[in-house]
Amino acid sequence: MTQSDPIFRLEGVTRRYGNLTALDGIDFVAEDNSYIALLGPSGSGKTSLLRVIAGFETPDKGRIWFQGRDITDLPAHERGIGFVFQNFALFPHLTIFENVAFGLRHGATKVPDAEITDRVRASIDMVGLSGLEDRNPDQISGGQKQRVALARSLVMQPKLVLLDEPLGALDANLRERMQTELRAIRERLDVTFLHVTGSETEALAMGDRVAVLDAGRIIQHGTPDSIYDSPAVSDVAQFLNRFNMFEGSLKDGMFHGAFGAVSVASARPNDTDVYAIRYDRTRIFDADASDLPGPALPVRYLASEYLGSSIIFLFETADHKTVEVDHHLSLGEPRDLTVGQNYVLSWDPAQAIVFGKESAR
Amino acid sequence: MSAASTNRQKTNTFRLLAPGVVWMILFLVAPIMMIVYVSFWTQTTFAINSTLTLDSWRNFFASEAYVGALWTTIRLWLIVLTLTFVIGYPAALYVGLLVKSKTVSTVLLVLCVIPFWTSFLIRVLAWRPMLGKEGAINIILQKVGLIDTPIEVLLFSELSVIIGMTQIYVVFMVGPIAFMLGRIDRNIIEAARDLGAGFGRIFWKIIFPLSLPGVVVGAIFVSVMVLGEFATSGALSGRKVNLLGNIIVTQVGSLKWAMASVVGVILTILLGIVVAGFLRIVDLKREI
Amino acid sequence: MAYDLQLTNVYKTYDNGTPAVIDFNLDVEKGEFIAFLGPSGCGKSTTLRMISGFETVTSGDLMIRGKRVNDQLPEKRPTSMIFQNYALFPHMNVRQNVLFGLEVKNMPRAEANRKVDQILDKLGLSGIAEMPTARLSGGQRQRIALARSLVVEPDILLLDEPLGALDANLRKSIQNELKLLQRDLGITFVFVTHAQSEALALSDRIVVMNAGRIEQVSPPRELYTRPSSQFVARFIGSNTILPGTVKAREDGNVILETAFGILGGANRAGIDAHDGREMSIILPAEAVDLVPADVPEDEMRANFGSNTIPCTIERLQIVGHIMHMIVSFVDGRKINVEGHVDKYRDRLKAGGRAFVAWKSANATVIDH
Amino acid sequence: MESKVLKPILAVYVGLFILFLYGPFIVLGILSFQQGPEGGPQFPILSWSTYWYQHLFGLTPPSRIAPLPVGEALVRSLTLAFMTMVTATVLGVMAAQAFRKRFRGAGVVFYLIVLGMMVPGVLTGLGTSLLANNVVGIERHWWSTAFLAHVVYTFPFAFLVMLAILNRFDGSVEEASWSLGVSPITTFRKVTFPLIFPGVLSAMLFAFTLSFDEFPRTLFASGRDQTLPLAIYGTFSVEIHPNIFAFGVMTTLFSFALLSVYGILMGLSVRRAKKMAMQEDIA
Repeated sequence: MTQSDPIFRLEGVTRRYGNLTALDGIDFVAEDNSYIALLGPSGSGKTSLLRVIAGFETPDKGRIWFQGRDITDLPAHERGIGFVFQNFALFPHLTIFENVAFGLRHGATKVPDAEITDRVRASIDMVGLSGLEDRNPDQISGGQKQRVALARSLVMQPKLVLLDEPLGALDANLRERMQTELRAIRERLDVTFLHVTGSETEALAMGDRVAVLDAGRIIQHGTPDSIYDSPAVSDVAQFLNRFNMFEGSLKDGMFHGAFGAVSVASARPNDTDVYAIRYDRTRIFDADASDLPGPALPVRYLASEYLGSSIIFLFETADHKTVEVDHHLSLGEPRDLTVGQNYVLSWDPAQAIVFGKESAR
Repeated sequence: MSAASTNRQKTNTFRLLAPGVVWMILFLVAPIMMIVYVSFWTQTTFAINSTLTLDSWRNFFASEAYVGALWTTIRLWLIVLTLTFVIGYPAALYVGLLVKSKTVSTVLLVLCVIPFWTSFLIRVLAWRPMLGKEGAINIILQKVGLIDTPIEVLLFSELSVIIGMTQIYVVFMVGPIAFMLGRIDRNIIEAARDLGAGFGRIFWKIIFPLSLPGVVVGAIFVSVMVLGEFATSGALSGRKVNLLGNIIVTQVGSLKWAMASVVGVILTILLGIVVAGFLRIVDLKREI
Repeated sequence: MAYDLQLTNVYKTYDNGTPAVIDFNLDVEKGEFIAFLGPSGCGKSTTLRMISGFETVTSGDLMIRGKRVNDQLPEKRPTSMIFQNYALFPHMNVRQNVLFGLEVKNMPRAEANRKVDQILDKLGLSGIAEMPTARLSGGQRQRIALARSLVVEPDILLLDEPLGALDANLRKSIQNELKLLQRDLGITFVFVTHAQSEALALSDRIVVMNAGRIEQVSPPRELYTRPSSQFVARFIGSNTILPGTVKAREDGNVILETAFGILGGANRAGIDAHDGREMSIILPAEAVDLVPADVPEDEMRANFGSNTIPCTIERLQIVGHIMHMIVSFVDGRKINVEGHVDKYRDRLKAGGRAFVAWKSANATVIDH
Repeated sequence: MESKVLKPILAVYVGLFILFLYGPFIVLGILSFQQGPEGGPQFPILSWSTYWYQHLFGLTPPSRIAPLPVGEALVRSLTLAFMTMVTATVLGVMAAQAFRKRFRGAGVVFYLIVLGMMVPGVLTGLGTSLLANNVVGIERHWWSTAFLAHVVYTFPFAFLVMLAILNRFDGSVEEASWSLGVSPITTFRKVTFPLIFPGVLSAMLFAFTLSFDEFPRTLFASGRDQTLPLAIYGTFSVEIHPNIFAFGVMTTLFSFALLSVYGILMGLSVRRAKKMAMQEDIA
């Protein structure tokens, strides 16, 4: 297999639970040796997709290819795909060592004891848990459990590891550390990680590629930058939680919204007409300011939220829609605002993203 | 789902279930069907043959003693059910909800259950020296000076059967209720207090409704056991109290299989109605 | 003074003698949004439960609207609590849950229903009023809990990790809602959290607790920019702490002699920074600049004075509009720097050399 | 909550309640030390003696009171209880395992199984003996027909215990095992079974004690040879003597022994975990 071959490929994978369609004809190709983040809101089908690839569930329709082989009808234990669970799913009755050794000991191919010991020790060492081999899973912390789960999968030398919200059960500080570590571990091994998450920051931070899943379909697939800077449809922008989105109408190259009419150079095809401007591209001006860079949106200041490295200012438009402005503190001190006072928001129209039914141009 | 794996899963489920299901059909459902069938057989003095007839049924409803036994069974069941609930609920409330320490609550529950590891028959029998004319209760009451002559109605009467059954079966009421009460999230009760509710309201609006599945499960246990009883009434009533169960035992003893079957069918119907009635209140399967 | 809530010399000692809360003092004005923040076991939840009445106060005074409530039962206190698991009544539908508190007060049916409708409408729950609560989502359950508490018009709303049970991408929108709701109602909110981002985003003042004691009470920005202790500096934000000895003072800044040279930071707490005192400079990750090594030295000196430390860029990562930079000093120590991508894009590359630089006013000095 | 008033009242109540449960036992225990052979099964105690215990083991000189026919009955009851325990537990584990996946007709199968504990013993017993007598035409024995009826009775208990255990069992450890290339059968042996073992132990205990003490079904469904409860029942119809009280005390002690074995087996695993956790604290 050459470097550019896909490690796995999904063809029209569909999974239904009763009336609910969890996966709706998913086509997907994943490059070998990469970190793929699968981003989706809860209920988007992301966990179903992972479970179908792992073989815990079978698709109603479609085929799954892994390393050039159709594995759709193969049971989970014959697939050779690793899985890391959100709750870690460590074997509570076995020590850390035996947890990691489990697959080598009881798998289909017999591995000599000496080799098991070597591989398990190497694997435990790689995740930085040497010395804890004899502990039980209930005697280690959440972050350590996460590492054991990872070591247990990686010791089998899989070509693909599926991670189901692996950081979801960890607290915020630990989550950040594990992000860096997961990436570093993967880079050392020739393995593809498919990491499912509901957090857009996590997906953007971790994936070499990000796929956005919504209602059982992949609505965008690309590099983190491309997803963030140019969401393909308004749902992606919505889900990124970083855009003020305005409804309105797009006609003859003009978008009519709460901020007046703006001329639009290009628009992306979408079911509805939506005008989106990122929080950190939206700027605050006095109500009577005249030197605006673009459209003028009159607003009333409600409150601010301090995020440590940035401040979010919350405003309300005339039709009671909340609009957010993000000011990163590395750009200097923000201006002082008075609660209840009126201001005008504006932005450079070139930085806005417009979605519309009338997309041609 | 792809056909191969669907079938694999179905076969698996089938294999796991088949032995148990077959066992229950052959050795539970078939015997009950058999009772229904035999109740229509013809009974001669020492034998029965499979000529179908309604004679045994007619005999049952013609006999005052038999119909009386039906009413006695229903009456005793209602009384014992009520007593086990009234006596058991407060105990369950304490054990399941009010005791804060898990250990104490477990110890109390175990204490309640321990008697069950003594033979049922001996438990019944133990009431005799307790209730008799020269029994412990009469002796104590006389010593204390509450009574002059021993109360005779305590033993070999309907009362002794009721006392005995209540004691034996009350734990089946306490257990499920305490279990349900123990599952109530303490935050829910705190939330209700926080909204200003006093104990009375919390009990009637929160605690009791949430323990209801336990009450129903307990009631089913007690009903099933009391309705099928014959040993307690046999041992403690001095043959004065005849339940449907007692009649079945006597009839089988004198090889009157057809009549025993008629009583069996009536008992089955009675039970069916009672259990179905209780199951309308809760879905047993969901509570487990 | 019209304080909504006052805790004066409050102590809590458990029956087995372990102290849980030690000398807690706090005055809360009406309409404030207060956060108790700290690691687990620091006493923050115990304090909240003392305010609600579910834990007794061992000693000290607990006053609500000027009235001492130490001995008042929780059902009599004008507080209402949002539990972390929401503690909805599982056998009641949404409306019945919200109605419960009014029924307790024996409010006339018509009036109670009107109030319930109002609050359901305000929280966007009208559509699901008749649904059983079991099948609803985390966000909806939380709003029901809010409605149930708010409908009885408490003086103080207490919230125990209100966002803890929600999944990550829901958390942010609920956070906004909560903040705006509190502003709108003007009721005092007190909430407990172990997540600093929640505390920073939501509250007017944060009470940082550690091992039963208050470490610091400050508005979020002040806490972030002016930590009063090493504990707070480590617990809040992503700070680099550089120890040194005081060498000089100028314009409210203190100049320290450190392992990395002569460095300065603002003396915001007004510490008596006499020569030779051991102090530390706190560098918040977003308050420092990362200057590429090719910037002329005089330009750098003009901007940052002597506050520069040479470093190697270990790693650059863009997450959305933020650039995360990990750099290492000569002693191998790695620190975090972050900034808006617009400021850094295409100017830095991993493995290159650069300077960590700051204006003294952007860093803070604290006692060592 | 007015638990300040309610709690003490209920505590006293629970004390009385437990006295109600134990009262007859206490009396029974006292009377088992009645003088023999003249003393009857009632008060007053003529004098204290262990006569009836000796009588039980045939250590007393022969008298008009026949020894309880418990020797062989005990062996039969133990054998029957053991057979029942094994069969019911195996069936229970299998059925509960099947119920972890949703399947059509689950409701019907559930109630079919639960019916076994719902139908009173008289009915199962009667039906089984009718079937044996009049359809199959075989003789009834404690090891055949009674065994079938015992399993019908205890299998639902084992099933419900296992269902409750498996409901709380997190299936992701099994999936983790499969994803490590371990086959479902090995996974059950190495992961599932060790983890549900406490539940299996409880199911076994349930099945054993229920069968050991089973009476109405056995009464109808077993033949000439008596099990222990039947032997006791036999003494009901004739005059009772304190020897049966002594026997009651003995069986209670036996049951405690059984319970203790169970308790020790359960406790061992828990204690091991605790001990390791404690070492952790010290370290």
